[in-house]
Amino acid sequence: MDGMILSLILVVPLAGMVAILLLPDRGKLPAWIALLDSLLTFVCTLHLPAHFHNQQAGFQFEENLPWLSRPAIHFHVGVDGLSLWLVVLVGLLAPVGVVASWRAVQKNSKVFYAMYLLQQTAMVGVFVSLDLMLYYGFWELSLIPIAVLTAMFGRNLGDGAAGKAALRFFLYTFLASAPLLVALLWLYAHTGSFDYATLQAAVASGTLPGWQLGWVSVAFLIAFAVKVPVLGLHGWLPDLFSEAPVAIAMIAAGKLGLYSLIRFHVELFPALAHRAAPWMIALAAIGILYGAMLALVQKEFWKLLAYATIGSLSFCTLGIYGFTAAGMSGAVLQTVNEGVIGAALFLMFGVLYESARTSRMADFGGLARQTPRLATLFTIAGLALIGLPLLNGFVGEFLVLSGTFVGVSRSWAAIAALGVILSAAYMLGAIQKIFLADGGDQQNGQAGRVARDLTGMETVTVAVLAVLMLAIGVQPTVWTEAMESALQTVTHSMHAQGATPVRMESGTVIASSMGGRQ
Amino acid sequence: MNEPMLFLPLIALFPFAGFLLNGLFGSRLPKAIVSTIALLFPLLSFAVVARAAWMVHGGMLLPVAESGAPTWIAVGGFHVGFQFVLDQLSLVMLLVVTGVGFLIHLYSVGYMEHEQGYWRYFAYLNLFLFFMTVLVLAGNYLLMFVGWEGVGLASYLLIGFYIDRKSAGDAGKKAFVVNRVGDFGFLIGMFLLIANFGTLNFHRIGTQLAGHPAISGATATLICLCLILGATGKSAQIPLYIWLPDAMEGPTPVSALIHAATMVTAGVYMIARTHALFDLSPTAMMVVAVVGTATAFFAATVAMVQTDIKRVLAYSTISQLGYMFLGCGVGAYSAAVFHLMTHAFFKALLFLAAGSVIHGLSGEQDMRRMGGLRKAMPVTFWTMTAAVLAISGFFPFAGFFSKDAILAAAFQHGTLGKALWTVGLITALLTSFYMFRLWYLTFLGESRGAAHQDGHGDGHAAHAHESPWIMLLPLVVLALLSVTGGWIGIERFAGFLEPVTGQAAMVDAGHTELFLSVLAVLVAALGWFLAHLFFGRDGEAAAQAAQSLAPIRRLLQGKYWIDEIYTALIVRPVQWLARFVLGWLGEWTLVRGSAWLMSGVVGLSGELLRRWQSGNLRSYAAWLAAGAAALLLFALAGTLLGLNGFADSIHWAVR
Amino acid sequence: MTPDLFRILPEVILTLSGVLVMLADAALEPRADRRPLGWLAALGVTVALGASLWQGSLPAGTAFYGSVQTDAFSTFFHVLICGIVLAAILLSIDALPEGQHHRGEYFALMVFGAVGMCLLTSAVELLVVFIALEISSISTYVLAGYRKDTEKGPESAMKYFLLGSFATAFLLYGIAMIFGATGTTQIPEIATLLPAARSHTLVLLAFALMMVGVLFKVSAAPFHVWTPDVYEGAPTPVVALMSTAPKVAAFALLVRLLYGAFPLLHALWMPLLWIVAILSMTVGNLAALRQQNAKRMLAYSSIAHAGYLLAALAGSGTEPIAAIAFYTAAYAAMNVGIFGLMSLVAGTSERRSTIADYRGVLAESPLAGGLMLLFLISLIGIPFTGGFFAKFYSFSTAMQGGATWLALIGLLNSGIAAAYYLRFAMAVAQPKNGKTAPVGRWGVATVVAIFAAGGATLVLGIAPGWVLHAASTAAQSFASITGF
Amino acid sequence: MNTPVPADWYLLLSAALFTMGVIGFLSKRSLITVFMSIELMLNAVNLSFVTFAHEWHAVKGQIFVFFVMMVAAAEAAVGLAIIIAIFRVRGTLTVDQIDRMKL
Repeated sequence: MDGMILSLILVVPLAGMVAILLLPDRGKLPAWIALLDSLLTFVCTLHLPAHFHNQQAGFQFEENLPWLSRPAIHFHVGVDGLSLWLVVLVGLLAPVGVVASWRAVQKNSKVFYAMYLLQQTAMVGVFVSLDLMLYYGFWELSLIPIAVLTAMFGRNLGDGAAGKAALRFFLYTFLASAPLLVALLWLYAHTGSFDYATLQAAVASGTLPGWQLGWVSVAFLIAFAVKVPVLGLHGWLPDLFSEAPVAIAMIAAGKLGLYSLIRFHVELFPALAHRAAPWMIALAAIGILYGAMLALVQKEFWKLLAYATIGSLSFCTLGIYGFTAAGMSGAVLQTVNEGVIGAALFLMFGVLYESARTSRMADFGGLARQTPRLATLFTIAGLALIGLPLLNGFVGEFLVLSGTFVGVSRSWAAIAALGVILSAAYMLGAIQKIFLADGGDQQNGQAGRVARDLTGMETVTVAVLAVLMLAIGVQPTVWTEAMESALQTVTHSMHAQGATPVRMESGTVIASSMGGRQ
Repeated sequence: MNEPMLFLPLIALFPFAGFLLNGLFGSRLPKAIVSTIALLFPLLSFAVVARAAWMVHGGMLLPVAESGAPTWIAVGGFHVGFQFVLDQLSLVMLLVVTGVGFLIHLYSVGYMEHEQGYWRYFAYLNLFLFFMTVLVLAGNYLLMFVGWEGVGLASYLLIGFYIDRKSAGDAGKKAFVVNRVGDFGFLIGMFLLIANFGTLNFHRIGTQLAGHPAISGATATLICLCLILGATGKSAQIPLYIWLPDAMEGPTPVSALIHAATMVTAGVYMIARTHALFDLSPTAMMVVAVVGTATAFFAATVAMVQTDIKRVLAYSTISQLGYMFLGCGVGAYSAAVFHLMTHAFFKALLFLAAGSVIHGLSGEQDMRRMGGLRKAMPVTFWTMTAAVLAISGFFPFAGFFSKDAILAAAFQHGTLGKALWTVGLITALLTSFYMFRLWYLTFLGESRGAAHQDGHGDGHAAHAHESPWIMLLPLVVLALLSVTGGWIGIERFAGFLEPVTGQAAMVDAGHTELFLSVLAVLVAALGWFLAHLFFGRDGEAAAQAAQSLAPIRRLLQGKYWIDEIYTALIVRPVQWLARFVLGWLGEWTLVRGSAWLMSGVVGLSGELLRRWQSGNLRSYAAWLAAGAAALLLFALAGTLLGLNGFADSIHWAVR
Repeated sequence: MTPDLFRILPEVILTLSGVLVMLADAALEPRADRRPLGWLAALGVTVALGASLWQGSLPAGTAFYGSVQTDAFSTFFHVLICGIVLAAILLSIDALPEGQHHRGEYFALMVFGAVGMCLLTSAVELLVVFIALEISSISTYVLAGYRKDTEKGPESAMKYFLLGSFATAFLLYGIAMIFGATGTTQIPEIATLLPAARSHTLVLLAFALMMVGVLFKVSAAPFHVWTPDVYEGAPTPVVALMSTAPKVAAFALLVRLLYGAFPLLHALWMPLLWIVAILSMTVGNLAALRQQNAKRMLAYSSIAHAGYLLAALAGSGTEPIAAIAFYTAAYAAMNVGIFGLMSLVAGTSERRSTIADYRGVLAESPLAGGLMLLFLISLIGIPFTGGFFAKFYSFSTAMQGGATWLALIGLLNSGIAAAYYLRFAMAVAQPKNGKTAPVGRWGVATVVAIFAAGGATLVLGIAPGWVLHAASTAAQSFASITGF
Repeated sequence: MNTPVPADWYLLLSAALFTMGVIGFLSKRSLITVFMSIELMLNAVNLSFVTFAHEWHAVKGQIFVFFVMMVAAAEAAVGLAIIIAIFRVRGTLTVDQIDRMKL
């Protein structure tokens, strides 16, 4: 079974898509098929952690079938500690997305759910493929459903804003991945294979010409940085979040880019990643404050969530490019956290938008009485986002910040830590404007927009996510153990580049950092 | 040696269970069940603490460490678990927290009887107890930080309990954000500890420091300053005190529990817990002492002119906390903790009594509309009197012993100590003045209740009714504690805490110590006399004094406009920076602008190329011919001029 | 020795079926429905397809005194061209308006065009090349102007005719020059006699002039100006044919000339093609950005694809030939598909011309909309579609030849291309609004043609193994015969 | 007695004819004249073919001329048909007015 599970996870959503396309588009039929199929995918993904040996280095559940001989492309998939939990995350978010769009999508839901399931395959494909060409295939494929669904099911279709947002999203990523393909071809021209392990060995062996390799790694970096998005390349996020349907927006940002940064930039080009690190750390630390401050002044909650996401994703980039054990595991954990929290917040904002038809926070007010379940679960998710201890956000943030502070640079860590204050300010501000008496419309008699409370299914979904947030917050070792073994190779290989990993426990004072930069 | 288990984790888990039960099912349960749950679990937790105290009394050696779950975070060599440690200091704190906590729960049953969201209130209260016990029992800084932010959350939820009132929501948000500023400092402090000690465990840090302190004074000061920032955030000292007065928006028992007895003392507890580090850096100690004294004096002045009874008590709490900081600052940690304990008793009592007064006057909080409640609410009156006497520092009451211990320790702490002592003494004077002012305005004189509203004679006094026994019982218990709390005496208390807080500088007995305590009592009496003068006999003395000091009065009433200054200096610039610099410059010009520019250029060139198709056949033919000509030139010129790489393959072309 | 006739069997069958269609058309009375003629033509082309497949099994060799050569290379292109013509005929069976009595010639012209194009791919004698080129061109000139009643039809035919013959004159003049320089018009002989050529300026002049003719046919950059107007004026099924089959044949001719006749001038035509490729890509993509008319936009996109194809020539060894072969196959599948769907969706009276008219097609009929999205995505070059693999293969060949910059420019260009393809896809995916017209009826023939094209696009994307194999054997056999 | 005219002269003449044809194509306004200039270019090519055939004493050149003439005839037929079609629809033959399709 182990040898087959990954291709099974890839095939199940496709099978669901085909089933939806064939069956008629009557009432909730496509939605039910999509829900059952996504739950089946989730169950399949759960098989992975059940049979995963944490200590065993390298990839597990590997499958390597030759696909094409001419350009040597193989259907080579495998999972290690790094991608294990991300695959499970995609599996988890699949049904959550379907529930989130249960009421929102009424007309031609057949196309919606077909594309949605295609998106799941593409994302799982990105996380599991070890052949760079296969990876590139899934990477590009994951753009289409997001763009098409935003254009078709976006919010304000009237003035074409949804179409523009979809186009902007697609072009940002597609233009950035053109140099990526050239870099891939260059590597293929010099090594004759797309296989991750051989490429890693070839780069490490130093046989490839130096300055060109530099450009190749820059091409890789930019392509992934756009997808994260790192500060400066984030033009597409606010528009997409305020236009895209909820199920799409919750999976569009973060996960793919961050995983690719670790796997195909830091692990593939250790020396060059080491050189790019100072810039990335600076961008990430500023990104945290940038996102948090902009979120502070937003009037619409979609834009607020967009800038909050930019802030929390910058945490992950900060962790990755610190190359410390704590920092990197923290970054991967934070990616999973951002996925879980983002999904919950998106679902609830979707409910608010769908019933009140407006995303201006001032229009709401005093909903805590009308929608108690929504208020409590929203507060829990909000607190998880701003990193309240015993919830998952805190563990990720603490690891990233402590890793950066101790191992990388104290000034950047301190600046990043300021984000903690701002995030509390904007999230509580949002909670107050929407749920508590914000005095907005209360005073002039017109009650805040009437919003419906969560339906049974939605409450169960968000409650499951909330329990997961608490579980990760209380026992993160279940998750970080697998991640740490996978990142062992990276943090040690970084050792060779002079960034000594932080030895915390031995009590000796380690103020090591990269080149003594404080 | 089979030490009997103390079940430390249960102390925390009981209130958590209460929170879960009330939180999940409270809305559907009748009030009686909700209150039983809410009272049962804190009582159980108090029972465990009492049993532990009894065991310690019976000769059990402390500290005892037990762990809830083995590991919490274990990444890259950094390992931290859910370790619960009980030692003398945390035992004292636990007794206070769970004891006073339970009493306030009891009181709340009466006070919150006819409030909407009854179950929600008790769920949050239990949640608070859970986080406070975790904070006190934590064996390492990270677990303490969990409690630290947890109590911040609970206070946010409870302050904002009245969800219909915008001011409550704002106050809750303000409290949490200001606390978060303090937590930022605490976080940086923790990182410094990890960087320098590799661990956050108190015991391991203690052993590393006891051995040969490898860290320099400067780093120690840096760490302490960060921790102090955290402490000022939580214990409402300058500069992060602004949230406490607004926190009075929450129900009164909340103010009693959180903003008087337990949460605000977390800062003092943390400093006492890391005294080993503070001892290493005299500058940090000096900062603590100065901040404490300044806050004490400042808060006392503002308290003098407050008209809302709860605001007076809030500023009084800030002032008393200033004293505790002064105690820590001069190294008398045990004195500070002693004052913490006694303060918990009489300040909780003050708040609860005020609550009972407000309850009696059905929501009236403005002292100018009170008066003459002495006969209407005798028990509240007598218990409140005990508390007022205790806080002013009259002889047999608890306040005298603990405040006197702190002032004595300060007195001996060199010249700076003497200066702090004098300010402390003046603050003691102000303290007794505003407390007796409150006392007179609330209970004595004739009722000014109705006079303002509709003019008929009887006013509040007539239909002010005494609170039910369930509210009065805690008052009486706390009154007893306020009286007897101090009799333990600082020597025995310091002796008990000695293994944790280290060797306290002993006060040289004999006449200086006696002289100081007599002076303290005289100062308290002077305060009472002034208050009597102004407010005892209502009339012209108070009025004409107010005229002469009008400018100062306005300054104090405006609370030195600190809030406005903060908003102007911090909040407005951040919002302006975010909206304009980042919003316009960052988003619109740089990010969007660059993308728009690029697409514009490409689009424009597209437009030009589109124009190229003029549709006229002859222009097409012209382009075709031009292309052909170019091709010919290229082919011929290329070879003749020998462009790069041309010459080699068709060398004979030149012939 | 296989008789000469077998070497040109497909062309013979096509000619016969064309004549048969003309005769049948004459036999039918004027008002009768011309649809069976279409089926007859389709049958003829299928038989020709089978013949060329069978021809593949014959050993490679020349016929008619070395004027026609059949090898794996020519078979690959024969099959491809017959496939395209078959699809075009099937598409036009349902697409052409009723009651036009002269529809018989339409199918005959298509078959005769096929004869010209097939011959072009196997001709190795410049004379035969010229004749084949003229046969295919003239039939497409007439087809372009087929909708005589509209204003645009005759105008597009006129432009195509005049500019086409103008370019052919240049080609002819080039052939004369090469004949003058080397005394022969046999491609293999030219290669051998080139070093001993009479005068070298004459050779270079000849090469340049011939390139003008061929690049015009391929619609590469400086010679592309005719494409948008002609595609806009011609009926959509004809555009499906015109944008693919002649271009495929022209590329086969280009390969024959470059690798067969002028291998020695490699250092001359390599940079030339670099420039033309970059020019075509950039002009094609940029001009299409602001294009509102759907057919004109796709015309520009075909110019850009010509650029991507030329980029493959930057490679070394036999890789470029295989890459070109594969790219033309994928390109043909995509274009036939998209134009077929546009003719179906626009209906017989072609009432949808601008992109805005295509708004809401996916909502109107999910099948047609979905397939349109598939073809557009393949044109953009999204993985798991033929388009992607074609571009990937073409640019990886260029990279192997060391042309990293060309590949980078090419891929950035396809990034820009994504913008206007997506604009079209977004319009199709938009929900319906007031003016979404009903989609045309799915005839049997159209279903077969479009699903064949769709299937080809997906197969070339997901399992391009066997087509790749066919392309590389074609390249091998071409190289072994011409011996470079 | 009269030495044969050297081959280059013929080539020059054919080149001249060819360029005149091109210029005619570009400058003429009427469709018919444009069409005639194409015929001129084809005949120029015929001339050069004949010259080279004579030069190389290969009959292939002359055969080529026949084919070119045959193709020119076919083109003429089709071209005139198209020109008539345009005239019937647009009523004019001046090239500059036939530009319905632009941009």
